[in-house]
Amino acid sequence: MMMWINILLIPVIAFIAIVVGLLYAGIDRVLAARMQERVGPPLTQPFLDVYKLLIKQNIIPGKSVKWLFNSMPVVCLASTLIILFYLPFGGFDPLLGDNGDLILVLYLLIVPALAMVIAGLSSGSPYASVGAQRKMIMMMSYEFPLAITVVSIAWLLTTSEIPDPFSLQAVTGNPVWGLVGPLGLLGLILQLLVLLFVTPGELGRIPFDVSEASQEIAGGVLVEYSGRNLALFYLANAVKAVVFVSVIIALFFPYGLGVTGWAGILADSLLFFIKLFLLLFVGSTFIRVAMSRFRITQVVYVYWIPSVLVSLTGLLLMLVDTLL
Amino acid sequence: MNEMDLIDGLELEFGVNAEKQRDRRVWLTVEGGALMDVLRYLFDKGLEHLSAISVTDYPGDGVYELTYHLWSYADNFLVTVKTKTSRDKPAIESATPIWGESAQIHERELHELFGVTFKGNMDLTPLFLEEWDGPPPFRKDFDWRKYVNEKYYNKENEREKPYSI
Amino acid sequence: MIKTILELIRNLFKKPMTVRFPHEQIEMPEGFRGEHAYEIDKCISCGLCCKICPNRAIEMIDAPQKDRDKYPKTYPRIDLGKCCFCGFCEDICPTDALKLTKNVYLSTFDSESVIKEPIEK
Amino acid sequence: MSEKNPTAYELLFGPAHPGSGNFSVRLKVEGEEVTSARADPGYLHRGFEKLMEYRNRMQNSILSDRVCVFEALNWNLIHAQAVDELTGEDIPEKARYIRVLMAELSRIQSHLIWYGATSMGLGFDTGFKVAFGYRDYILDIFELVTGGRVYPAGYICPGGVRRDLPDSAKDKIRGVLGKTREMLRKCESFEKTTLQYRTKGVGILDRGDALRLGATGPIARASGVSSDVRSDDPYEIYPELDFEIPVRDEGDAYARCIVGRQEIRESIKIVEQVLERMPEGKLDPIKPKLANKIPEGEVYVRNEIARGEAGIYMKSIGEESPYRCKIRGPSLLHMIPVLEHLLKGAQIADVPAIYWSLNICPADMDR
Repeated sequence: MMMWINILLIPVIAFIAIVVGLLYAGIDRVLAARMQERVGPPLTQPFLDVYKLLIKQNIIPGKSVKWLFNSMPVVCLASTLIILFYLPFGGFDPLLGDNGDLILVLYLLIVPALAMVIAGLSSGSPYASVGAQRKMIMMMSYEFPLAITVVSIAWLLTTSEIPDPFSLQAVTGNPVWGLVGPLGLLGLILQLLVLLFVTPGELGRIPFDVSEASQEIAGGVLVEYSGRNLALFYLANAVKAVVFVSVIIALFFPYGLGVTGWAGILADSLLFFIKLFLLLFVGSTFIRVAMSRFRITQVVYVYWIPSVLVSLTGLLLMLVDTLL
Repeated sequence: MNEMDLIDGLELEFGVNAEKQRDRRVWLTVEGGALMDVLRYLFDKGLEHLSAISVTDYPGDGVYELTYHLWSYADNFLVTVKTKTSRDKPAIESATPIWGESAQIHERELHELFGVTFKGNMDLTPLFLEEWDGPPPFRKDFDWRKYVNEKYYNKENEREKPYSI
Repeated sequence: MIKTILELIRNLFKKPMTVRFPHEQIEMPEGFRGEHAYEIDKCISCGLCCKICPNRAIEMIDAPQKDRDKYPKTYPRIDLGKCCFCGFCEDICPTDALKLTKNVYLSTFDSESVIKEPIEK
Repeated sequence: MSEKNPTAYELLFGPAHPGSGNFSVRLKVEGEEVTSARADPGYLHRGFEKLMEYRNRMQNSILSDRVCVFEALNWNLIHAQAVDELTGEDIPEKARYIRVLMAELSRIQSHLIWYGATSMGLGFDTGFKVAFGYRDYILDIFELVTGGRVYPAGYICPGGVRRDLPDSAKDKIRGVLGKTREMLRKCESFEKTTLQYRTKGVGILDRGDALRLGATGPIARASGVSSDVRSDDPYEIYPELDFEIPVRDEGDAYARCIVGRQEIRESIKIVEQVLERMPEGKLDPIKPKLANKIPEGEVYVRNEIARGEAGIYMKSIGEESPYRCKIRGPSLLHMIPVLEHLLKGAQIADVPAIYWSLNICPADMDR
């Protein structure tokens, strides 16, 4: 019975996620505009953009591998949405929570990026292939600090003798802040910072938008996309912001208000969205406005050396904290 | 070194009569054959900066007049060297051995717009015009009004009529 | 780093530089060079505006048939599509019959409407 | 070199590219490295030199606006100077002050565009938008003084200026200078996270190359060539003004940005001095005239515009229109020899940084 309700809820959640993603895209643009001393577009602008893209002609370049070129936007959006069902979203528990864990989420997070790589390589444009190469390099760079952070959380849960530490119920059921002492707290803050720094990379925003870098390679992986296909990528990107920040929330801020019933779900959802927007503001909008694009070599450097070092320091602090 | 020293030096070395137009402006005219030597001499005297090369067309006399505008960073004055070449088969030594790329690009432009051949300049591919089939467009006898009228204007268009007169 | 953050946060709460154009607009100063205002009764048909116009946007034409009696001479017809709004016609006009106004809302979908006839047909 | 290198391909940087102007560069690329670059200009060729042979001096001063959109007033000034030198007319003292005032304001706005465009090339949107926003305050001044925001329509014309300075202009200009200082403060606060790590050590042009390739203006000054037409070959009232010439020795893109910014400061200083010393009294506006012959003669005038050295060679044979008018823009040399030289061996990611740090304007190259 529960299973069937869950399956029915899937399109609802997907719809909500898309709306929230686009809404945040609108808020992001207004906030960025205000920080740049502009008025900015209306909040509905992303919806209008998607609508416009959907009614535009879908041009497929002659040199492309057509079936790959057409299927990758769908794969990208679908895989992004699937991750959502493994995560607690709003006031709801994870819909497919019983069937997957953090490791699966980590793997699934790679799929949209891979879809973009394949999309770029299949479109048969030199700009797109440069973009695809850059995207691959970037994936390899940001996965490492991300993995360290997630694993260290799971390790923390293991040492606290919580069963099944990689499952999402365990993670969301036991807020990590309660499991550590002062040193561990510092370690956790470092981990959170690293995760926030990975956010723009994962989302492909400035300063990590090297794969799309419109001033360098004219839009990179997406250069040949138009119309419906571009709209799907646009949606996937908007949803991915929600998804990735939901992971951060699940790992670090799984708190609810503790009210039961429908009112509780509603209140929790509201709280969730506030957390979501705040984290996105710090992790994406603010960094985007304050920085300029990295070179690809700099991307690799910042993720492999400083981020990994900070991440490992955090882990070490947590280790010391447990030993004490 | 100031302008007067240079004028004396040119007189002594090449027998050319340079003239001071106003402060920091020296003008001189040389024969085509002596041009390279004079330019080399001027470069050695510190006129390191080739500000511009220009061509003026005199269809009446059948000549092109080339002007080289040289600036000295050290002594702050401008020397303009004028020389003439035939209009029918305009050809002159290139200044690229002296000023390098900066002369090269000016010569490339003039080759395209006036049809002057600069001997010794390796790269004289057209810069601005694409698929140009007419004569060099900046010559005085090139009737661009007629060319444009025939090639581009729409005879039917009422609004383009004033341009055809 | 701190400076950047402070600057951006300050910007966030400042009044933006841009204005929401159709709803509000910045004031246009006196002497702006916009659309022409032409007073046919002041015009002496000297044709100076036609001669000085760098873009040949002004053409001296006869008045329409019905007004021929009242206006027997030639009058400037201005093609705003060719006009560069330099204001030479205003400067050279001996009787101030041609003047530039502050009207800049000249974009149109109709290519005919960019031609300003001296007398409305 | 293998015959067919799978990682080698050709990229077009421009003309329809978000990171370029109306100008294209063909890049031969291997992986991320540019092996050779070939500039391909001509998208904005309008043949001004030829057109000027058919128009009289006032009409030409309107044409001179359009040589470079972003520096219309500077080009007005240099054209006016060329004609003035031929006619030998005396320019009223106040007109000379207004000319310098407008030319310096134009220089400031051009440098703001430079900063904005460089930021845009580096993916720093904020700098782009802030710079263009503050530039609009200067355009407001242009609108007030000349009657047009971007095109002054030959405001600085042979014989003086087309209109007197409005009474309210002085205070407004002082206000705008304050705004520009605020902008500079902002630029500096953004420096560390943006310009510095992308432009330091990128596109190094050493002194010898700068001379050989014909770099002028801020590009040459960033490579250690201390030369400024305003002080070396002074025109208008520059000899009476007190200003410095910023020079740096590094020659990289960062040095060029810094020189550009310091030049804004110097220009602000100049504008303040000009406002202070501006003679009182009414100025007769210059009206266009028909049958206004330019006396016989030939001149070459040089001017320092924001992008470098500009020159006009004008030859007149005593007709209304000049017999020949050669326009020498700074961008022709910056865009072709200098750019091709700097792009060789650069990373793709640095192409926009190098491209925009040269402060190039396709319009004045193609003319």
